[in-house]
Amino acid sequence: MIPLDWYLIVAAALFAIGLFGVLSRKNAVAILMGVELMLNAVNINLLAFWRYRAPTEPVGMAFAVIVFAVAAAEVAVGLALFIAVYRRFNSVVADDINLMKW
Amino acid sequence: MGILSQPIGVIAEWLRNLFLGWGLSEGLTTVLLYLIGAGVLATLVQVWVIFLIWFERKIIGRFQDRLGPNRVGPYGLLQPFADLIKIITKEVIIPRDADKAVYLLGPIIMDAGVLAIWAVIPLMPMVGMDVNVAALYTIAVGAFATLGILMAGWASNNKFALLSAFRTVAQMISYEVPTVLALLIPVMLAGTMSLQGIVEAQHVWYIVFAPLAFVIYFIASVAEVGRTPFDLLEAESEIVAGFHIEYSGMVFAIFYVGDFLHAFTIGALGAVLFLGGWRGPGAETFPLLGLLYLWIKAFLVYFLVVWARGSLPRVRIDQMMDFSWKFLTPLALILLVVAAVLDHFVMGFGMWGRALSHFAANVVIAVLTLRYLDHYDKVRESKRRMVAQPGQYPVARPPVPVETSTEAAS
Amino acid sequence: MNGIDSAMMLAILPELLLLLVAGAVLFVDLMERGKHPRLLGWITVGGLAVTFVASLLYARPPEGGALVWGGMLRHDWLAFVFQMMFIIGAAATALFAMDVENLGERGEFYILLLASTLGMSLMAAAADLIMLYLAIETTSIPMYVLAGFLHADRKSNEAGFKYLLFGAMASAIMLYGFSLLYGFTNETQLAALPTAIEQSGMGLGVLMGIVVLILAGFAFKTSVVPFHFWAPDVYQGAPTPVTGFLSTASKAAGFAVLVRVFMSAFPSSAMPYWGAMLAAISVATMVLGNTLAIAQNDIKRMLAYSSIAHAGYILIGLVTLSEFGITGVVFYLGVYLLSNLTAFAVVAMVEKADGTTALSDYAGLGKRAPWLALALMVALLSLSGTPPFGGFVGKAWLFGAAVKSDLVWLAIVGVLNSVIAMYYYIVVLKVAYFDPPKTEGKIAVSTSYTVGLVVLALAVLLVGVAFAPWYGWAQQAASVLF
Amino acid sequence: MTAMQIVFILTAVVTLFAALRVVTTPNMIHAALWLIVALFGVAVFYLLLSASFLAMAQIIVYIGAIAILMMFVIMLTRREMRDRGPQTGPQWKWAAILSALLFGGLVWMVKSVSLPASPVAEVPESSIADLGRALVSPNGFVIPFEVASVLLLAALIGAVYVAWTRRNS
Repeated sequence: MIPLDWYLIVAAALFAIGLFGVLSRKNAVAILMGVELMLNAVNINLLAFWRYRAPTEPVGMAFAVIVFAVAAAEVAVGLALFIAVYRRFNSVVADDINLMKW
Repeated sequence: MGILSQPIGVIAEWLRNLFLGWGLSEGLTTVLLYLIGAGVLATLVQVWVIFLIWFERKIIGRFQDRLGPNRVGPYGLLQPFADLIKIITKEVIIPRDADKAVYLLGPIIMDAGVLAIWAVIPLMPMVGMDVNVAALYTIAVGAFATLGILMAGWASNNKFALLSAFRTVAQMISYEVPTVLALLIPVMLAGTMSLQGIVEAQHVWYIVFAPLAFVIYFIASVAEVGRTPFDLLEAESEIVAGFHIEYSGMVFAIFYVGDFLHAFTIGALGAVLFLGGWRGPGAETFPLLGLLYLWIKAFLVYFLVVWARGSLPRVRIDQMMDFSWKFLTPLALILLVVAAVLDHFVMGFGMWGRALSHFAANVVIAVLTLRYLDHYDKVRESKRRMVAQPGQYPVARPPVPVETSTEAAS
Repeated sequence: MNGIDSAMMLAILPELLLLLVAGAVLFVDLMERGKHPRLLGWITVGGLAVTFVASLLYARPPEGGALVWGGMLRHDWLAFVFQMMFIIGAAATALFAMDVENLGERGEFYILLLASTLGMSLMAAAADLIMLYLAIETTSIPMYVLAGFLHADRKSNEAGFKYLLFGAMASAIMLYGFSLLYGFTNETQLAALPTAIEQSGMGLGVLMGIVVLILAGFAFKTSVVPFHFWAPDVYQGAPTPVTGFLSTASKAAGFAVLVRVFMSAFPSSAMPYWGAMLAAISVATMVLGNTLAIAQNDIKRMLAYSSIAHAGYILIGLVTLSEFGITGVVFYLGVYLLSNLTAFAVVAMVEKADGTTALSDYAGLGKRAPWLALALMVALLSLSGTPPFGGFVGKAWLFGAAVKSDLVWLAIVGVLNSVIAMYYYIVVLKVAYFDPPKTEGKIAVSTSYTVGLVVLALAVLLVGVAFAPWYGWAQQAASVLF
Repeated sequence: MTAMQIVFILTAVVTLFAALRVVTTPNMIHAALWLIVALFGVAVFYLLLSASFLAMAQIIVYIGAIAILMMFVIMLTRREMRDRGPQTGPQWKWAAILSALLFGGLVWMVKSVSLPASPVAEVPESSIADLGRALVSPNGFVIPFEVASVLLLAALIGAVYVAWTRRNS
């Protein structure tokens, strides 16, 4: 059987990679991709805990389902905003979208 | 265990003993058997496409008052083989500025997505992976077909291909919604998402329970495959050849095979969900008979697809979207809710009583829908006349029939 | 499976009514699009008023609170007081948005506003990690759109864009903390977590790691250091009424969960540790907010930094870890909500009349629009903590709580910061009253603004003079946690 | 090492490699395609965890909708086919250090908590039905379930409003 640790460490690695993407990328869509990786890491965590600690109760699964719904809503709104920004700024690169400073 | 009652089981057992005899480990043997099974199934259904191509050309020929292929071999049966040899010998051209890896992966992913559906189709009793989320799985792998087309359209680095890819994605995602909703009705009636379970639950075919759901499933599936009248992805008059404009040779052939196979897969799925799958007299005792039944039923649905292709003109893109979002989706939702509520009350009526009450509900919904459509048409008609009345616009305005999507929305 | 009883329905009465109002707006918007530009706004305001009154009458929580809906929500005074605040904030925002171009006549604006308010209301009541996460996102996601609502305006676009990117990141980090908390303890109920944490044998280090992850999300919602940097840009770029809502109700919602989670979900043995952490954050937030606010020449940006600084003051109340301190937090949030909304209403009015938010353009406001200037004065003096306005009482309580809990140094830092803050508020008033006006002409104040401003400014004064009843509410809310 | 473990390690390697490519590749479309590979790997993890329903949901929601939508937007928000120049900002070194620290911290946290090595129980046959029931039960998750639908509706309205093109503006 696979130890629970393995899942958690893979999830942690995925989360760290996602965070790296969020912090280092310039293109907004790429930043959102990093966020998606982070959310997927969370879901691996949730389901691994569900499977190993309380597989008879649906709590972990329900949590994961809610995360799915939220992720979908976030992406929909995010991409819509990016399209609106692209219309005005002709770019979705975070550095270009900087009218306001200090 | 006779070869007639458990054909696949016998062969698998024989192979297993053979491998174990070679000294392979138990685990590896299981893996090998799965691989062989998948390989055989994938090969057989793809070879089957060769026949489908002949069949479709023949039928379409008849629809158009032609003979169809008739030169090579008896009834032109060898024509697809001739085409096959021709296409294999052609060069695979990759455009200079194409994204090579993505360009070549596109058709493969599309074809794989279609093939993957076959993994869960119950070909006969006790055969096919009995997955407890099979119905959902068929939708999930459908996503790969979309992805393959999007990849092909983008990687070709061609305007028309990209436009077609955009259209495809819009179309496929839109029509996925009514497909899922229609598919949920058999799932709900059977109380399981396993396709084998759905077939086993169909003592009365679900087309009796839910004829409208079958119609919606059929229309939405045809749109998902991108067959006429929904073949906007390769509308020759608008975007040349669509997403596969740059493809040639064997790489193009993969698209071609994927397309035909997808249409037949729709037939097989429709047969499983609504026409009782392998069910038929004697199928339980002789599973091979079940395969035959399934094949006949799948063919029937496939014939409908070809029929639609032969007789309907292509719809406009806004009509296509409106049809899905403003008609099929709401109707499928209503059907689902009605079926759920009704089933709660008629559970105890016995097999046929339950089936007939559902059928009656479907008839009522169908009549109401048709009356509503009639009324809707009249309202539209009266609006059109109002617009065209002289005096409404000061200058002589040509009485163009106002028929845009915005009007349909109001 | 059990049924639903009336207590369960009454517990979510405000949410149900909010949903109903949103439905009404959606329906009327579809039917009457563009015919009556202010109709939708008045429907929202009226609906919120009904929600407010109905909730006050029927949805009062039972003594000690009750866990409802399978442990998803807590129906108690803490939730209730915050819910009333959010409804007031949303109603004021709707009033002030009504006349703003491309905003007030849009049904989508009110629907999103109400959806966000619904999320806040659930945030205050959430008693389960799943519900909490969902409520936070239900607040944030409509807010991203609201911040970027004016798509013809580049600044608004930018505000929505930045808010979304930072928000998505912060909430993902927080969610990771939630997932670990759930996994290590096998428990999602906030109230059951302290015991579960102790039973799980989780070390203090691990717990603090989780606290840091969770704090990322909460710090983002309350805009405290180090997750404050989105605030100035978003506050400046977002449509002014939205900024008002964002800086008050949204922040109050963040504090509602911050207070509830930290006080009830973590074992008391960990309190001193996160207390020290929050104290440091509080000081950093106050100092940074106030010093940077001085340098601003755009009033929305200045108010943004001032709002960061206020988050710092409010944290002091939480750091005291006492009932007295939490009472101060609730009370101060109420006062801050009223004062800041008033300030942003004036900003919105001036922006509508003159098309500018630059500080120098406020010159001569006292002559051009004496009533507006008066409202601005009330708001800013209250924010700076001058008697007899509400802000003074709130600050007094917060700093008093700190002294009482032997955190004299924190109280001194707070007072010093208030003095710094006094400077930039006074500068605005000086510009408004003593500088000669750049342009002539009075500023016309529309009905909705008059209604809103009069109510809010009177409330700010009232809370400062007759504070006992409001203080009683705040105390009742705080007592839930002890 | 059992067959399951081999599958796990293979999936983990593929998923993490794909995730790394997502955040490093300069070509945005390739990043989206790698994202799909990574998301698919996550779906395989769900299967290993016997959460087959969520594995399917993962493919439908993430790959079928989210990733494809992202590819759409990447294609819409550009004028050239290929991205030129590096796609990571100058702060990438700090980001890498921070992420590595975070990873170290998380691993330490996981290692220092005693966790069961094997599942405490088997997944019941009816787990999908149980989930379905829990999502609509008043004593289960009906409130989150309904609020999620409100959120999705609000997001839909907001997204349509923001992204809509008005011809006369």
